[in-house]
Amino acid sequence: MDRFVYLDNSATTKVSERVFEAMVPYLTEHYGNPSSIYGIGREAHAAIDEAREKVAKAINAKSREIYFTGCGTESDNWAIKGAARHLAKKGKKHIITSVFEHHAVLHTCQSLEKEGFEVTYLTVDSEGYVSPSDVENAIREDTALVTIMYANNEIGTIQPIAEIGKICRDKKVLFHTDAVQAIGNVRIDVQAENIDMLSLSGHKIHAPKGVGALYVRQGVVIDNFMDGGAQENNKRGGTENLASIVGLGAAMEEAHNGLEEKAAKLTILRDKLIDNLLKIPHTRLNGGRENRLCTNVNISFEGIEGEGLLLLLDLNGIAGSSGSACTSGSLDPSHVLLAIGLEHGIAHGSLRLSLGRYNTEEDVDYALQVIPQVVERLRAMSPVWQE
Amino acid sequence: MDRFVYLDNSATTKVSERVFEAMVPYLTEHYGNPSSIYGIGREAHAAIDEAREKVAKAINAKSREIYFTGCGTESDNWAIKGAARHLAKKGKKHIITSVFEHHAVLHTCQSLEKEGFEVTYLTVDSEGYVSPSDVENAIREDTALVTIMYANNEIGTIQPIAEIGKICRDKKVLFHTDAVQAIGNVRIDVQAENIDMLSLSGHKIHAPKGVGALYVRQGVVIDNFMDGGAQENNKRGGTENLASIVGLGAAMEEAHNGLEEKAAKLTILRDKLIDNLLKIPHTRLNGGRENRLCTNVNISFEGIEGEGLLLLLDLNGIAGSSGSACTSGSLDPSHVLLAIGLEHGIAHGSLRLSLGRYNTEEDVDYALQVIPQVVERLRAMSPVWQE
Amino acid sequence: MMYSAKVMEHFASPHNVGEMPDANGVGEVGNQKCGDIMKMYIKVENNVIVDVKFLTFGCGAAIATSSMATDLIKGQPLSEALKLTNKAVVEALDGLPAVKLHCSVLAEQAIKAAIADYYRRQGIDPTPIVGEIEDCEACHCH
Amino acid sequence: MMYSAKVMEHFASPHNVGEMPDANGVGEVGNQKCGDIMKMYIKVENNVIVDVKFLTFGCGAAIATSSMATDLIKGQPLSEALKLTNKAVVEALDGLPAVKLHCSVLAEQAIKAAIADYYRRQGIDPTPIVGEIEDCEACHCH
Ligand SMILES: Cc1ncc(COP(=O)(O)O)c(C=O)c1O
Ligand SMILES: Cc1ncc(COP(=O)(O)O)c(C=O)c1O
Ligand code: FES
Ligand code: FES
Repeated sequence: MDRFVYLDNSATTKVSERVFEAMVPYLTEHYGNPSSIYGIGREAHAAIDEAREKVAKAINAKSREIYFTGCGTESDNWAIKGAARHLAKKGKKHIITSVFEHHAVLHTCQSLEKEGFEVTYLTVDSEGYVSPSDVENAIREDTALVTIMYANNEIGTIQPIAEIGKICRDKKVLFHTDAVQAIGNVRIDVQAENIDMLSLSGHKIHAPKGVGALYVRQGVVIDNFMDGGAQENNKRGGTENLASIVGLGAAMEEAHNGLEEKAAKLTILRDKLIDNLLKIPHTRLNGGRENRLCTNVNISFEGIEGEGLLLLLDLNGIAGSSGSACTSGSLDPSHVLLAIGLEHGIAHGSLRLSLGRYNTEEDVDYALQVIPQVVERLRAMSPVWQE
Repeated sequence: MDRFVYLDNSATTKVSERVFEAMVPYLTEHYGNPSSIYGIGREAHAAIDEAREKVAKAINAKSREIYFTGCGTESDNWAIKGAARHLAKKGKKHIITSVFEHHAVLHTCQSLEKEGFEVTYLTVDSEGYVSPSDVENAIREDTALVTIMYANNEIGTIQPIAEIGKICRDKKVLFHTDAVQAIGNVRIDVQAENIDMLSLSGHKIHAPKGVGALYVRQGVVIDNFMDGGAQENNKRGGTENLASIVGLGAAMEEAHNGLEEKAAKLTILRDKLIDNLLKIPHTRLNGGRENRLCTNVNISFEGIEGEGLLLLLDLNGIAGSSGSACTSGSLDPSHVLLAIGLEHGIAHGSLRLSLGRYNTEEDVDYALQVIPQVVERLRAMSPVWQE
Repeated sequence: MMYSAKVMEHFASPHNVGEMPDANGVGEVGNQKCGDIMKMYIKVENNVIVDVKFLTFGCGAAIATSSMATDLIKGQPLSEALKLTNKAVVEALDGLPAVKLHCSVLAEQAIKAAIADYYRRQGIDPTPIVGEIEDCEACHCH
Repeated sequence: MMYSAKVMEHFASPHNVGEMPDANGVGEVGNQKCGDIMKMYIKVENNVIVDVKFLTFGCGAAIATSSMATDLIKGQPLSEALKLTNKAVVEALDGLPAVKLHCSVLAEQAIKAAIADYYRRQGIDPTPIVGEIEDCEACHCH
């Protein structure tokens, strides 16, 4: 393959060189257990403290409010199950979320339903936004938790988090947000936005896969999820994922420092992609344009199916993703695209391109050269396509 | 520090060079999401499959019986909570474990007690072994699960797992074993030993910290622990910890291939340490000598306290650990040492040295030169020591 | 999930793609809700399939199985074409990932539907010859 | 958990370690169950602590605080020594990890116990001067 253009940064990102360099010592010479008392143990502990400090700083939290986890999914599970199970003891057994959350949140809520919790799944509008007044109206006496994602992973819509945070704080209901896609793309301030808990994941911001963090505001008490040793202030057992935590710290610092410039650059690339892809006939943009991640392009092409599209793009050296059910081997296409009102057929033919720090204008130009040809080709062999 | 002798391999191990080399590509160029359809995604997926194969092979399991997790603690939590919560639906709400399990098991059982489960904590004998007949006698109609560790992390005693496995199979009770310390030191065969579930952790066998695996025998159904995406055959959500999983696979292969030679070499070093440390007066070996990990030395020195011992060893370049409460900042010394009948005072003065693949006879000789001096020095300043 | 080299070859350069205005048998199976639709055109002369073309809305496996299936029946007598099973198509493609096996059923069905259409156009009741063509819902939407 | 350089210095080369056969005040506090025991020997002349020695069974912090505390009271009049707080010892050591603060209480108590013993040997009731010495259980075993 001559050319490789990676446009799937919402799926995962390349580990940055600085992150990799930061990690290597902890995968080689500095292998001490952070709980150990001797030199290399203390160094490991100090390295984790430093990473915690960096993560905290990037979201305007305090260092002791940050807990490291094994991934974004664990952060979501812990926040939601931990809060729900804790508050159930006080008779609060109601949770509010939205229909288009990531499966880490949706499936967690569904498993809590089996435990006897009641969950309200708020619908979203056709542009892909949750309405703060819907949240407000759904809050009940026995509501334990509101969990609404910061930005949607498929269509990139940024939710009105500060407004929802305010409502929850006023109504004294805990507010969790899955910010896995927003971190590094949007400047987040957990204090100003009244966020009680926030999930993030390393591999979306150029740290490795398999490390995440949960911010829990000081004073908020939730049940433990992972029982074990005294790590993470007695709140999350398990020997710390040392090298990856150091990597996450470095990645958060990088993301935080370069955020505005990156966002400005990517917004231009994103808009170029959107504007030009929409020139292909019978094509629609999924998700509103206004409050949208600088990284996200999500377009549906009538008459074609997403997996074939991805495979042909791959043959041309372009990596993207799709809301097609065929991609996942499941029957239903993306629950997110269905949630904003797409028909099954058109949802199948959707393409998500997600930009990242390392993309260039040449990448975009190349994609814009390849995609129209590929769409045309698939449409030519489609029984449901007629010009 | 001139000399560094690492004798805390039960706490964590150095990543092996082969493991590190195997990981690097997945922390750099091969960063695809294993769920993605394009080239680097498929490669990542294939790498995980290969690692799964290696882990399975090392314990005589099938590849599809291996699930990757974020650490040994997660494996324990998943196995125990997953089995308990699943079987509770069938009216089975009783669990059998031992008093000297790792906290990942003990605290998990304690949290299940709060959920309404009943837990029997079997005592162990003064040598540090669980009795199979105690297990047999404790099994009831409503017993969901027996969980007994393969080898104890502090005193290295290897439990009669095959016998317990046989009893559980005969009585049709699920059997889980935490084999975090045994893996790589004992040849394990999950089929011959009738093990239904087995936890292991990467960082004890020269893979990095923050990755583990759970073996679940085909046909055994347990609840999910980490709800989310379709990863790990729909049983454990979260983007896979790619590089570390590859590392775990490589480490399992290395451990498996070199097991007997390593064990033979370390047994000699271990015995040299034990025999010579026992020459120090008023000293005892904790845990039986017979069925003992080739890596484990655990000695109590009357009249001294463990943290001071560790700090002085550290000043001499030796890394070890202790059952002292002072080390952990908690009040009670090691629950394991208390479980085998040690008094608080003597439990405080215990030293665990744990050998690993990279230790040499010179390391042992150096330790044997330093430790008696250090013990003498601390005894000289101890108010509870009289010759 | 990984496709065999054969699947990728047929996916990347599918054989017999397109419409056929002068077909004398046309079958369409599947529905867009399920995710895939296959349309098969055949030209039959003296009970032999002298030409075949397809259109597919579906995944890589759907396109590759269409391509392979058309290859396998081209030039065959109808009686032979009716014996084609999805299993044979999958084998000819060096296998398919488990989650994609259902896609191959569609090709078998589309051929049967096209042959049935051909018989119907000839005034022959296809049911005794072709059998019932199961509904897509039954075949893979479970 | 990390000790300051000062703590490590006092731990590695503690001052005033040992027994003192001719002490005229000896105090022992703590118990082995709790994990630490401290024994303090003082020699008092003209109400001044002219010499002091200690023995400690306990962690690095316990040893370092013993060492620092003995340094601080050596040569001091009893009245000054009685004013020594664990806080002052901790400060002199550039701090202690939070989980180790309780260890420093022991040094303060051991000094009080030794001074009380001295008064008792002189036939003076120490309670009005030294106060009650709390039980170890109360001071840090919570
Ligand atoms: C016996 C045993 N079980 C479980 C664990 C937990 O493993 P991890 O630290 O990977 O969570 C350990 C080590 O810490 C252990 O020794
Ligand atoms: C919005 C959102 N939440 C949660 C996750 C899960 O994160 P992880 O894969 O680290 O478990 C992802 C990505 O996979 C995501 O996009
Ligand atoms: S056509 Fe949808 S999975 Fe094959
Ligand atoms: S003496 Fe035990 S913690 Fe200090």
